[in-house]
Amino acid sequence: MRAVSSSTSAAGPKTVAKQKPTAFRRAWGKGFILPVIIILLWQLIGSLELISKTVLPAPYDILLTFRDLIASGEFFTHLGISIQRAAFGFFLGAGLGLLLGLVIGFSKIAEDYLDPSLQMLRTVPHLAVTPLFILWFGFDELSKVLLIALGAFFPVYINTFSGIRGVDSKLFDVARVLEFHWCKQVTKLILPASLPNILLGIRLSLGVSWLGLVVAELMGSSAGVGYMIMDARQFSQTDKVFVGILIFAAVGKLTDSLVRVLERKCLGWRNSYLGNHK
Amino acid sequence: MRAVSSSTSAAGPKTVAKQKPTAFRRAWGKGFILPVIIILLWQLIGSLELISKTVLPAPYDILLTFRDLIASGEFFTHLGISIQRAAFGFFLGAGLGLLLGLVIGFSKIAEDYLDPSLQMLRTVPHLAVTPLFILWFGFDELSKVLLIALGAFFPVYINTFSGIRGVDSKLFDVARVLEFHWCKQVTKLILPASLPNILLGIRLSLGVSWLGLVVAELMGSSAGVGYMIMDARQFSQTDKVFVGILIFAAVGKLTDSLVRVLERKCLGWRNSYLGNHK
Amino acid sequence: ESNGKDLKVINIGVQQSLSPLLLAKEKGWFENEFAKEGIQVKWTEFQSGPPQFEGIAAAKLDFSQVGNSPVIAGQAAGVDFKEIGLSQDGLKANGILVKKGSGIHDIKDLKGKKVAVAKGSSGFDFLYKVIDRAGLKPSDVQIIQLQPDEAAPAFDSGAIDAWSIWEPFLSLKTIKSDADILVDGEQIDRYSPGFTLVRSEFAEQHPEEVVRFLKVYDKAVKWQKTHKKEAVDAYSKIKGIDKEVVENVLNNTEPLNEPISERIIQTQQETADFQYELKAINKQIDVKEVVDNSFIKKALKGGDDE
Amino acid sequence: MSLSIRVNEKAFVNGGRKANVLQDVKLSVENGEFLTVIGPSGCGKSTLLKIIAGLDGDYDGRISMNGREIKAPGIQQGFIFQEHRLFPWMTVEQNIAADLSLKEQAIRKKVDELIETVRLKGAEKLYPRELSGGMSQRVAIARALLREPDILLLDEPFGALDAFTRKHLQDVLTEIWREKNMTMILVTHDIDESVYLANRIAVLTAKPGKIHKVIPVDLPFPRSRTSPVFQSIRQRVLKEFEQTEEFSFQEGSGI
Amino acid sequence: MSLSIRVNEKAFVNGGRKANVLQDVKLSVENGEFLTVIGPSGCGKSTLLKIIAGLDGDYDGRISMNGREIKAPGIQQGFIFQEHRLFPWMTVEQNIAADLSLKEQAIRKKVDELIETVRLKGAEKLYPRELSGGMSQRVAIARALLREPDILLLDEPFGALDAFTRKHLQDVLTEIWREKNMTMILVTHDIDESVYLANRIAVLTAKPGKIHKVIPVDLPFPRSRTSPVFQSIRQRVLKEFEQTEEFSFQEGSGI
Ligand SMILES: Nc1ncnc2c1ncn2[C@@H]1O[C@H](COP(=O)(O)OP(=O)(O)OP(=O)(O)O)[C@@H](O)[C@H]1O
Ligand SMILES: Nc1ncnc2c1ncn2[C@@H]1O[C@H](COP(=O)(O)OP(=O)(O)OP(=O)(O)O)[C@@H](O)[C@H]1O
Ligand SMILES: [Mg+2]
Ligand SMILES: [Mg+2]
Repeated sequence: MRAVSSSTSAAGPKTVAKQKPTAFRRAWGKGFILPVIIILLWQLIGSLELISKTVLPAPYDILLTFRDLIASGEFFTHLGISIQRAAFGFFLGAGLGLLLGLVIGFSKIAEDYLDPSLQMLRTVPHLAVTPLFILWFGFDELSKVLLIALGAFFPVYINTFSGIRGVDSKLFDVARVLEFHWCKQVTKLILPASLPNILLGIRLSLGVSWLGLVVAELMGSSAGVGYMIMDARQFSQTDKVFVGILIFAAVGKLTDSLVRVLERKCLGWRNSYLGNHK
Repeated sequence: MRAVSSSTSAAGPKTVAKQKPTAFRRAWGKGFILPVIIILLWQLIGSLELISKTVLPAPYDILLTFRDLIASGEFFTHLGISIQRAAFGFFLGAGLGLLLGLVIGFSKIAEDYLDPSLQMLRTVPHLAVTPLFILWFGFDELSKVLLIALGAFFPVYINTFSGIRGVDSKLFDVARVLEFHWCKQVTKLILPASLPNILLGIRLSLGVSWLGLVVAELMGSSAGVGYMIMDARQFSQTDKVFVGILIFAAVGKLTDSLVRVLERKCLGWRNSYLGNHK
Repeated sequence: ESNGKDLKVINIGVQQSLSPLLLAKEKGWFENEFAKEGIQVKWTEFQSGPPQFEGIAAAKLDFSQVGNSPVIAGQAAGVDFKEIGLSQDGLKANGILVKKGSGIHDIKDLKGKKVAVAKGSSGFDFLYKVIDRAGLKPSDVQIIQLQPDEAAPAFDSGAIDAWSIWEPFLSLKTIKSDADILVDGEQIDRYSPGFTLVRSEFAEQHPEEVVRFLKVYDKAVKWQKTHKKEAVDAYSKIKGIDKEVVENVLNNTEPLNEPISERIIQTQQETADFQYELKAINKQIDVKEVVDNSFIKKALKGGDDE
Repeated sequence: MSLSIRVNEKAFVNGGRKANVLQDVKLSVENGEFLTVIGPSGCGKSTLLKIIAGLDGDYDGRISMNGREIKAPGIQQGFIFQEHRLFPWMTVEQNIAADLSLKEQAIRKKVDELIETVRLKGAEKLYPRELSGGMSQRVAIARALLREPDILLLDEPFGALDAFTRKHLQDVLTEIWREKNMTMILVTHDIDESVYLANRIAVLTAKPGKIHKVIPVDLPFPRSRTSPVFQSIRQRVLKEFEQTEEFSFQEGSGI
Repeated sequence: MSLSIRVNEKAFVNGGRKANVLQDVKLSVENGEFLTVIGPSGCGKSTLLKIIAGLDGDYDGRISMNGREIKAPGIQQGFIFQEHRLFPWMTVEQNIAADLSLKEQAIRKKVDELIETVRLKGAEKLYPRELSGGMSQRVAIARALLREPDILLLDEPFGALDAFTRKHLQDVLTEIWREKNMTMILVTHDIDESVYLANRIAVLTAKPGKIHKVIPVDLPFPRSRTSPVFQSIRQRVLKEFEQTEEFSFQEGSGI
């Protein structure tokens, strides 16, 4: 009997509460299997020297480079600066995205006036607008942070907007009958109801901010993981490029996992599908 | 009385049906106001020569360049090729995203094994992996399309996945009681239920594919809007860069609007908030 | 920010390559020198030439060093700058790489081959010259547009037959992997000069600072020449590349700091005309217009303010 | 001083076809009156309540309260929806308090009292997905009662409750109604309930929903369901109701 | 040959606290029997039905059908959920057909018949958001009936219907039950209904839900609600039910 239990979401919190820690740990283990296989294969290819090292260095070489970078302290400088930039950019962009998403989601009028312009901005390529950013904001941190923010803005904006427009209008009717003040309407109705979508937007935004570093740090910088990658590329230091790529992947995955933990915490009230266990 | 009607979603289809065409047209008009104001201001700045033309050419100059590009036929070559690449990349990436999103959303086991790896891939910067793409796929169309597909994959994947996991488990119970075959479960339950999220993912993916052109067309190409921009930047032909930016914005907005029309068509069954009209 | 007399900050752009500017930056010579005037120095690193012109046009950049092709593009685009010194003649800085055993021994063998090059770079210009010298037409070779870092794997994996590229890639590839230089600038007597640039408005407002800049730069150039070993060490440390490669690169790209000669100007004019012919730039330019040797002459004469 | 309801026409367009749901519904409800509305399923009872509450403005007619037109919903009208409509992210007590703060002493006290009244003691911290159908309905009732509106609109508020809980809450409602002198409009499909609670019973017909009859119930409170007067009124309502349906029942069906 | 139900314990953990919902529920239902379950709101009736249907496997006990354990739901058991649970993106007829294709002649015909039976003619193309509460419930009933399951589990299937529609559908149900020899387990809060339909009535107590009494109803069909035997059984059920609640009512409350 118990075997079936976890496939039944209606099985309720008992199952969830009981299985959470182990299930979580087990899931973690499984997640590593695929990457480990890939890395082993990769090392094999490297060890057999099937591919030139300058093109695809083996994991072990990358590890050595990584160690050197850590030893020289260079690694932490780059990482620190990049995280700072990405964080500022993310908070600025995602914050604005949330705000505008709320305002425009809430008001049809704001949508009519603003949304089309924002949608146009969305597909303006970063690489193409860097000159403008240089013009307006110079080569300082500001322009980098703003460029990252520009990218981080849209996923949160669109997801928040759609989240709000996806809220069951029956609950809005309740809020109208109970005469919710608009700020209660936001905090007690709109935010919780569109939280699943907002968190999704945040996950996408985090990724985009982090990726935005590469372009932002092309713009006259002298430190940062993105800079490190592009600098290493300039000198064909492929192993260093890969260290950079791995840092990107690792930090990206880490932040994403954090948001998902938050998701689990905040969306406990949902009665939704948990996936088939078979 | 009628004044209030459209703010009530519960007012039902009558209102919607009646007001759609005019409301739509009115919304269109409103959307243009902001861009027009910006363009006018911009022209003013340009005409007064407050800013060097190399940095920010005036709209009129851009228009002239645009005309020349159209006249020489160059424009349509670039646009045609780019649209083709973006379209291939989008369909490939979004298609795979949808598929994997469905599979992984459906199965907890697939999630445990695959999702962590995919999340790591998500924050690997395009600019950093282009050398690998060239190595693996050469510098033909294939590697460009794949690079675009890589970007287009994630928004659809994540949104589909979350969409499925957001489906009310009560409806899943119904499907279980009625013993839906798994393919019916996909077509009659999962797809429609997560459609709002999937469409959102598609909108984001379209944007990303389109933006991906810029990096993809850096890679050994000699035509395409992205190429045109980067080429023009190489030669400081800012007006041409701006033509490119405007094309990006316009095509981006256009495709986005198409998806939203689709959204309106497909999600008619939803009883959701339409935004406050006041 | 730097308009008017009260100059607070000068902005120097430095490309991600091995230039004495890097040494001076490392040693803080510019900072020391300009600190006397109460001026701060701000460094900005660039990957390539064009963004530096964007910086100059936006008045966010005062000095920089750029190669021949971007300078022409910048001038054609109407960016307001002056060439105030020759920083490199680039005779051996450009070349065409082929793989060992590729069967390409002569430039004539390039016919029908795939050659990678980054459009708008000095390698682009160089490649056309080589093709011309071989008696071929541009349509006789398959020119593939690739940025250097993308051309590298393509070259390694044999997807392209030849690669028109510059230092440090020439040294990297010849030393680190099995590549030969088919032809370099010296062999066809082709300069690919690099220039020290200043933003025109800055030069008008602060001519003495321009001279001061060139003096400090001169110090760095001389130091590199006289302290070869230390210079190699320093570059190797800053950029984290092999000393052997660095040394080779330095041998091929002797830094200069001298007035721009008629010979160089003539080469530049040829390049500009050629690019116009190719429609890479959309108007004919006179490269002399942006040459201003007055500062470098003052700087090299020395002693007028000390 | 009263609530005046006039709905000349209310229609929905379903798949291109216009369907009249309500027609010529005219009613005047005195302050402090208890009106129950019965009618066949789908005849437009819920729609009527929504119009009265100001939730649906797309109709031809006019609702006014003490002479002032009602255009938008507000706390002076309470509404218990047919489908509970709890906020899924709030616990039972949060749902009852809704926009009000449970940290306020007075609210906290009232919420606790109401939880006691609707017999949900012990379930305060449960989320809607952990509630049974009847429990959800009781939360919705408590939420509406907390605000002590002037008019309370109830859409089958006891539909999911067992006989005893239902009886208990009917009595609670009667008590509150008499104490606070609220105006109540209650939709139900239980004829017993309608007679037990109402001053007047409005019987609606279907397609389109029109007022078939308004039956006064002149009985003192508390009422006994077994008294002959009660039964005779019940029979009358049943007969009127029967006429609204297109079909009839054999004798002794005993509804 | 029968359905055997044994639930030793079923508990939910709510906010860290474990709450026993069902305890020692043992029942054996013969093939073709009609069992109704009554009990106070929140006592665990819906939970019990879900366990029987195989929708909730997290309990201590065993449900078996003709000796084979039921571990997962299937079409041999039909389920009418308390909250309708229609697919919002399907029209009425699509909801009734669900995974089956309306293009198939046989299905189309049966769906049309059922729509007639539950009196939804004209509403075939409506989406759930355009339905009234009672209409939704009737769609859910039709959906379950279409599949002609061996066992039909009904969770307050007529809760939102007016007296006449309810009576009509009760009769429909009885007819189908007798015709197809289905096994039916119906949860209701209407004592009349339970007596009118059942072979046996199971009365549950609350906290935790135990079987208080199983009352046989040995009346021939069709039954008359006004007959004295009917009334006496009704009184008995009422009395047993009363004992399950912690409070009692004065005489003449007349439920
Ligand atoms: N949003 C809507 N769009 C279209 N039609 C609707 C909508 N809401 C209700 N209707 C239609 O209006 C009619 C009346 O619905 P209403 O909910 O008022 O019925 P009701 O009297 O409350 O029935 P019940 O007793 O079953 O709850 C129904 O035929 C229904 O199909
Ligand atoms: N998913 C769940 N998680 C936690 N507790 C639950 C859950 N589902 C039901 N319960 C609890 O189990 C008890 C029984 O619920 P159930 O829905 O079976 O009651 P019921 O007898 O059907 O009541 P009603 O007549 O009101 O529908 C309730 O106290 C409820 O709080
Ligand atoms: Mg209703
Ligand atoms: Mg129940």
